[in-house]
Amino acid sequence: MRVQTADFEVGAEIAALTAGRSDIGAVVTFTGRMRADNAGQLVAGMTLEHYPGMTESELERVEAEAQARWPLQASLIVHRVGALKPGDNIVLVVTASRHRQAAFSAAEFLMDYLKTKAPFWKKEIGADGRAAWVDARPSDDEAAGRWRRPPAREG
Amino acid sequence: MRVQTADFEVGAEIAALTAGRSDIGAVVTFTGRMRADNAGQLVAGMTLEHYPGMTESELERVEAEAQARWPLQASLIVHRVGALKPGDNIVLVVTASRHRQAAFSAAEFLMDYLKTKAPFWKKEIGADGRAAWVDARPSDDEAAGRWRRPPAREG
Amino acid sequence: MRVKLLYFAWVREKTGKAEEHVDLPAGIKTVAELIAWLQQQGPEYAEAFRRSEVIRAAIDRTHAPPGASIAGASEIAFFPPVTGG
Amino acid sequence: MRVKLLYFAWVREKTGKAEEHVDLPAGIKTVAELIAWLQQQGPEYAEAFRRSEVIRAAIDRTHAPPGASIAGASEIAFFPPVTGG
Repeated sequence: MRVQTADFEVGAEIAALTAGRSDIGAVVTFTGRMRADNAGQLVAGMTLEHYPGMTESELERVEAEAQARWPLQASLIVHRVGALKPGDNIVLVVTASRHRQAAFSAAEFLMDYLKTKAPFWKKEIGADGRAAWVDARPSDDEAAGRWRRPPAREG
Repeated sequence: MRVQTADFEVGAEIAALTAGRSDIGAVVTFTGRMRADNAGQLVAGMTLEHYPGMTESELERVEAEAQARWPLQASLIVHRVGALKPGDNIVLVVTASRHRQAAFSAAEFLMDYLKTKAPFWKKEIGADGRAAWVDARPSDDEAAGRWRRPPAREG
Repeated sequence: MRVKLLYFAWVREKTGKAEEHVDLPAGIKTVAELIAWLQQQGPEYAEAFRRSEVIRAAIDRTHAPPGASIAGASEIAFFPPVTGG
Repeated sequence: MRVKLLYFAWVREKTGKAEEHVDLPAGIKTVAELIAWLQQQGPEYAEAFRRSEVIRAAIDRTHAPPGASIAGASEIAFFPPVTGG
């Protein structure tokens, strides 16, 4: 788990997690990127604020929860903070397991939980120069809510 | 879609798909790797055979099916053939969309369909030097079968 | 009870400060009671905590619902619903 | 009817060949009938197509069930269930 202003490289992160490992059959990565539009508005840039200390403990918590739910060989969360522009990477989740279903499910779980639990806040700067805090999406709460039920299918 | 004996680099493939794009909010990758054990047996190596011509048309078909089901900005399948050893990459799937759920669902769909439709066959060489064709897994048919029902959740 | 308060995102912008140390009067036992008290600490606080139903809180870096006890807390944070990822 | 037959994986190993061109007798109309005919073309074919229930087929590079018509086919392939990915 890392919180950083610097960009990340997906290939390098996979290589670091899987180097010398022949017990990993499946690696899933999710990369969240900044789009040039959101909710129908053009966006010129973004600032990501977070709560140092709590962010790290929440990310560690969701990673531990994923490790407890699925048989993961490795996992990683990297989240950027600070000033970002369209096309920039925002967040990376990597999961590694023996089989693909655990890796897919854990990656989705990490993203859903991260989105509703980790203390990050996005402030977007519109094409007109006006800045506005991004509203939380109810669909993110729903996505996180589905993990409260037992998973329909694992393996 | 590519079928090749050479290895692939996940980071380079993501970069090629997303270069200059600011309409992509989510990129999911799945990398299938060869494990040193399968079904409780140690495995020293593997040969991947395929049906040239049909492989490409089946992979194009499943990619087109994914594009029809989910709003994807980009997708890619790379599958290796020939001799592989534990730790080697076997298959790469990349999906890119505006939102994460479409990218996750499409990547899972591509893997499930590829596993039951694309004409590849694995022959494993055990630690004792004996070679044996890998049996198809009923769980792969079940995984592919779930896509015949309408998706429970998209967005 | 002396406690460190932290504000993030638009709560920070509206209160005009990122953090402060405050001496809480006796009788404030929960997050909700602390928000009600903060609403009375001046117009900037009244504005920041006006939509109290959308304000989230964390006690010592752990998410805390409105009814959570603040007894023994050393750091209490207030912020809008999170929007990371 | 002259047709190109392809064999893959253990079907290829058991027939001893990757492909061949054959002249089919009239009356063979489906994949299942072609498999039944192949089973009679010698011991290696009998062995390769013994477990006909696990053999999969493709007509002109498209998956085809046992009842599929082979009329007009130029390339018919036989193989075990696929195991890629």
